[in-house]
Amino acid sequence: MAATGDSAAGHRLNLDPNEFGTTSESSASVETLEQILPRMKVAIPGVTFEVVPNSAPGAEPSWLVDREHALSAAFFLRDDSTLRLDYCSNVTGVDWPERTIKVKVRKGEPGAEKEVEETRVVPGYLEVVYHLYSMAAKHGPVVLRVRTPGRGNDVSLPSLTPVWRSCELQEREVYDLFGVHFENHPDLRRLLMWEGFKDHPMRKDYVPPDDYEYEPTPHDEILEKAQARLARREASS
Amino acid sequence: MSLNEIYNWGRSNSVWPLQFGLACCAIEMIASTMARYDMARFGSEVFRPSPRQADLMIVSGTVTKKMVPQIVRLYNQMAEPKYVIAMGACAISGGPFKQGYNVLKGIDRYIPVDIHLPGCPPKPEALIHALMSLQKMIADQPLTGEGRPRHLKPEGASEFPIPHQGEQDLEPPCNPHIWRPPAIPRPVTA
Amino acid sequence: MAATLDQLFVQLLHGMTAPLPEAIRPWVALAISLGAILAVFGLCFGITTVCERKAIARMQNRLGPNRVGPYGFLQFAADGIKTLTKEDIVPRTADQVVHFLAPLALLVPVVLTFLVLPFGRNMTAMDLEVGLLFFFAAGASTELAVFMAGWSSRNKYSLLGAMRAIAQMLSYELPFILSTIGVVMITGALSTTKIVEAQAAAPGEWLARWHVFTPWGLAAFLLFLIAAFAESNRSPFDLPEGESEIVAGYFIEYSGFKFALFFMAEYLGMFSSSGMAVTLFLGGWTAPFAFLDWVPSWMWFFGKLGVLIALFIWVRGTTPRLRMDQLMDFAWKFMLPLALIILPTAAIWHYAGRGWLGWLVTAPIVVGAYVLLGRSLVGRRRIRQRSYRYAAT
Amino acid sequence: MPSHGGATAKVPTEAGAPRGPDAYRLTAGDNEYDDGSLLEISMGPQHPSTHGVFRMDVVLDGETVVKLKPVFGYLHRNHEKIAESASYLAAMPYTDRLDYFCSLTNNWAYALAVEKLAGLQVPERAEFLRVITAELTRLQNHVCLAGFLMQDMGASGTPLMYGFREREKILDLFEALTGARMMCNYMRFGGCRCDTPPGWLEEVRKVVDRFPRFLDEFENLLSSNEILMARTQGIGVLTRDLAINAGITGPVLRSCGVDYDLRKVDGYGLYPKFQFRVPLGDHGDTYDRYMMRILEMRESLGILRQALDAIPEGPILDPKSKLRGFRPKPGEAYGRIEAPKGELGFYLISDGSPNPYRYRIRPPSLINLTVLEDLCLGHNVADTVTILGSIDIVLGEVDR
Amino acid sequence: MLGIGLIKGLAETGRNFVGSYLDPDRLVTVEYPEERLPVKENFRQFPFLVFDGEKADIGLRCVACQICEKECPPQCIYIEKSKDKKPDHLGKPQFYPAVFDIDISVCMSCQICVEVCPFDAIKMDQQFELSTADRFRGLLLTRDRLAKPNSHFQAIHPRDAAEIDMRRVDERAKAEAKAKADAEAKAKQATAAAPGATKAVASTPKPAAAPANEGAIS
Repeated sequence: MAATGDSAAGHRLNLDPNEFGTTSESSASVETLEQILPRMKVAIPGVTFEVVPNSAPGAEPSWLVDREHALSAAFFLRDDSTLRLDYCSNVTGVDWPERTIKVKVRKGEPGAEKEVEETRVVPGYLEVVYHLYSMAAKHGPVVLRVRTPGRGNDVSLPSLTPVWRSCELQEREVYDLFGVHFENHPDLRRLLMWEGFKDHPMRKDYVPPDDYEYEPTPHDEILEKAQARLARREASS
Repeated sequence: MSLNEIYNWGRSNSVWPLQFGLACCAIEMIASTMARYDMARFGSEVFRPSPRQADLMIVSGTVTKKMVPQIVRLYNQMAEPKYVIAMGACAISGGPFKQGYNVLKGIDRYIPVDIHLPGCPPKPEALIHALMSLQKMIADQPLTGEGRPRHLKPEGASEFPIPHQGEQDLEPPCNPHIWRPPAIPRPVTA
Repeated sequence: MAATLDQLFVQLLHGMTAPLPEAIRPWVALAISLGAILAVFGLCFGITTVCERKAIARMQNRLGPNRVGPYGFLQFAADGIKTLTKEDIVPRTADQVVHFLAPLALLVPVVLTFLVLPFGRNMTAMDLEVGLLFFFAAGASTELAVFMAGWSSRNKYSLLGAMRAIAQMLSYELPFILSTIGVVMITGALSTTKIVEAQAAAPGEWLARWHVFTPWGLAAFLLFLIAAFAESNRSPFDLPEGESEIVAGYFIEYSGFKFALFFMAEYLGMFSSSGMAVTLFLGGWTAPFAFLDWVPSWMWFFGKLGVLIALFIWVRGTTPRLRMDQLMDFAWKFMLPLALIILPTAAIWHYAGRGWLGWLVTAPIVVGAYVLLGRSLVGRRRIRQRSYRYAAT
Repeated sequence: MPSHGGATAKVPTEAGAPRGPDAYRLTAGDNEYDDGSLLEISMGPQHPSTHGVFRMDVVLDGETVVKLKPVFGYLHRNHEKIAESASYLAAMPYTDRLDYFCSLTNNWAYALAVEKLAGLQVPERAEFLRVITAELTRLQNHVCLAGFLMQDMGASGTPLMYGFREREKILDLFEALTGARMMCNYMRFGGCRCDTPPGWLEEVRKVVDRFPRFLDEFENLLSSNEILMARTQGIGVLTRDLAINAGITGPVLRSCGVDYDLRKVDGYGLYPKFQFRVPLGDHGDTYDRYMMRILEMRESLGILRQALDAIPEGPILDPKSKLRGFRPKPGEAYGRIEAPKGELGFYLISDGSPNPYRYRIRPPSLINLTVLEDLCLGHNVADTVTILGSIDIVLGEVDR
Repeated sequence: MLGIGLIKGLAETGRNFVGSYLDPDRLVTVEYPEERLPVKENFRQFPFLVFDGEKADIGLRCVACQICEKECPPQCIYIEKSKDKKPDHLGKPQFYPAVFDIDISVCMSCQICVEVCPFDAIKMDQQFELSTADRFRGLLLTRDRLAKPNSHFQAIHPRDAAEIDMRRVDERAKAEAKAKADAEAKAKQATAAAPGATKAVASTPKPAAAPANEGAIS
């Protein structure tokens, strides 16, 4: 084998953690957002793009696009001659419930500012993440995020299925499990749960049905429920 | 040889499983019919795809709530005498996936199970062992008296109600006539 | 001694019917023969299922049934007892009467076809002058039974199976019959007994005159065999019950003993058409070589039958299934023209003196027709082995 | 690019063209099929050839498929939800049960994603072990696939038996190495769980050396069989553009001539060091999809030979990796590998807690099913079964 | 020509048919209940608890630390800690599990409990013939059914067991040495302080260590 005596093996394995894996190496060939943005602004007037940083070592940052222009941005990314992101690999729904965070804010009179910790409420939203690659140019990924305005039951996003057919089933799944309605999706039905199921189970606040009638090794909440059930049974008998 | 023995000899040596697999365990079920393990030695390689012609339902894998009505219906469609082996942790109790919202915690909530075979997945040998235990169970059954098999009792049902898929869960969550779990007291460990 | 053994069963039957009055004697003889046929082929059915399971198992590097009885040969008894005692389900929506009649309507004609098969010298239950015609007439009516089963079950899969069965069996009926016409032309008789006798070795010859030893006979034999595969719904023509597509086909809703009847009818059909193939082309109960004439004639018949059954099993263990349209293509575009070409070839063979000249003239015709038809069947669809490229790296 | 044959004329020619909602309704207006000319049947969830509990609602005109709707979810066992409430390590045994034929590649994909998330490095010996186990997995997956495909075509078990005969040999290796036949649970973040038992690599070499003989036999048995060729050639033709647009990956993608193998493109693990070729098909039909697997197996054998020759001694786990109390810093990572069925990806979002905030699997089996209807339209019922078989799905991964 | 591929296929199955009588490679069936494949050393099925010595209730290595309970992915372990303590093989007083249940109808044989156990107390068994008609009692393994002697562990996982036994002997030797040193140091102090108390201090670790010692060597 050619690589047997190759010192490259040892070398490769001592890579800087920031460059771990060749995925990030190949992603280097994708232009940065700064290079693309001017072109895109021309193509899609009014689009807002924002970089969402990613602090994991060696992982790619993602681009947040506003939902009004998501579809045209997707078309642009697919059809642009240098980007050619013809392959949408992965569609993920993420639920970010409302949370309170502590922020340090400078307050007070100008000149006499004080750093004060303030609690702030970040409104919840649902997010759909698209991982885009190019099969033609063999580069990627570009991570595209779209967010809903809230976490209600009728939040909607534009469907990207017209751009990439591969989103068809995955968007159905996101609809099923997270409750994001995709506008113009050709066939928006539940994918995994049965028709008539009422909830969206992958949301963080989903409460599963209690069907632990027999639980020999209970823990935490199930233990409590088991105890309550046992108490009821004893009371009734 | 008595009639009882002949009858039991016949049905215990000709257990035709339903060609029906659910998940991981189905692969081990297939493997157990393959050359290495060869369930055919026991006359059980005749996997019938139609429930009408099968004797044994091997519930091999995770039973999801979406799938339960179909499984109960398949069981109802089988002709008596019929047997069930719950193969693998998921079929017995939901197994590793029992914490899931869409997973039924044991198929014995809706249909009577004759043999429980734990393992995740059980080895093919273990399935053959389960089949042998089933054969032994059949061979030992008297045809009269209290210990006779369910299909010979006048009150023994051969069809079981198919649960309905509700808004959150199956309705009813179990068939109380065949599912009677004992209570295991667990003290509060706060 | 050899002659006694050869005529053992004939004598037995004669002895049993001799005390009876002349008027009912043939009927009783027929009834006894029918009983014997049912018993023998019923047992054959049982043994064949076990042998098939064991043989296919061996092809698949495993042992097969070996626990029930000695070497597993009682497996069929266990299966029989179980299916007999199993609950008989008739679907609520099914057409009760037709559903009940279908297995009977399938089994009875199949059993009738055995009546004209010559199992040995003087061993034909009903030696009709038009035996061959009777065979095809009785055999063809099984198609109705299959459709009855599929239709009455009120199941979509069974309906699909029934549709497939009708189309398939009707289409293959043609080459099935046409391939035998050559034999009828050469022997000039429709009686199965006469056909067999015509194939016996002539005095002074060492080789028998089996039709399969002629170019047209070989081709017709293969055609007949292929059609027999299709008529008895055996792999690779088991579309009506195609497990992987339409679950169990026309008998999907049958359970218990009725299902066993279907199963039995399939095997009996296989026996009877193999028996007819033996009769028509493999010389029936005649020995292949004159010096082997001392072996009892019925042994020859059952030996040849066994070889054909083994072939059926062997093919089943090997091939995938055809698709409906390909099945039809094969019947109408390959088998039918070939059967039609074989007819004049048989005539040429007859007039060319049945010797080396006949070989010289007819063999090229048959082989040429086979190659051309085969090429047109495959070539039109551009079916061939491919070569593949690799990505440049 | 091969054009559509007559039989597939109903496939929308413009790749990825969105179709109106009507195209998706099975019984439009409730009485469209009431004239009795069409037959609507539900294949599955219990059907001999839907590879588990998959269901297809098929509308037939005679035996020709007019409409086909896949129905999913009969094996939806909430893997993602369970993983989000358990620790990173606890999700590892669950990945085994995703695509239950290929637990080791699932392990690898998940480990790769976590390693990207936490910045762990894998020692060289562990990388070699990963390559060896992954390629063995590919072999046994493809062997079974070929067998099941023949089974779907109605071969009475013989090719499947031969396939499983070889699979058992590989499973013996897995069992000796990891302790389980199917649910190996072998890889850990930053390496592998345990080193090879004595003599294991020699056993692998024996299996690898004997495997080509089996492949030859298998090809003898089937690849030139007229029935097989007639049943598969020109059936279920997938066009290049549609394949790319629909996110098809793995051998199915390569069967229509797209050169996209993550082992080459991403070069994860040690794959850039190995020499192997990527077979490509030109027709994109069922026969090509079947042959891709057969050819890939031969390439996998080459990789295995190279790996067995070159595997060094050394540690098998990154000393930084922790079994308990593993908490990656907040961030997200997407790790993907070329699983036997296509691109298997894991997308993880960490919020710094011991369990992943979002744990998402990119299942190749599910996404490859996007085009199932396009492939089946205009073909026979019997063909839908073989097309489904040639796409190679495992329901554990489709429904998760 | 039409039919060649078919004949090739027939030849292949024919070869396998004949080969099944001649070549052991072509008849791979292992007749399970009578013949068995050799069990791989690494093979794992369900966990069991190792105990040293003869008696399960004395020699159980488990100290009810509940790590396995927490790490178990399907949560199939249930442990109740004892109120009192028993000395372990080093003589240190430790808790023991008053209740230790494993629901093998849930267990996924993932071996994570074994990996995380710091006390080598839980190991994987290789018994797989567990099919039962008793749904509730047959599949809930209690402490008494789980406890198996170290000799069983040595029999099924010889390499692992040898390594662990070695380590435990070392640990014990070190602990004894340390205890001895401590005792000596104390004795010195004691002799310095009050000569009468020496005997009682030196003899303390002995009875506690005795059963553990037996197990480690057996």
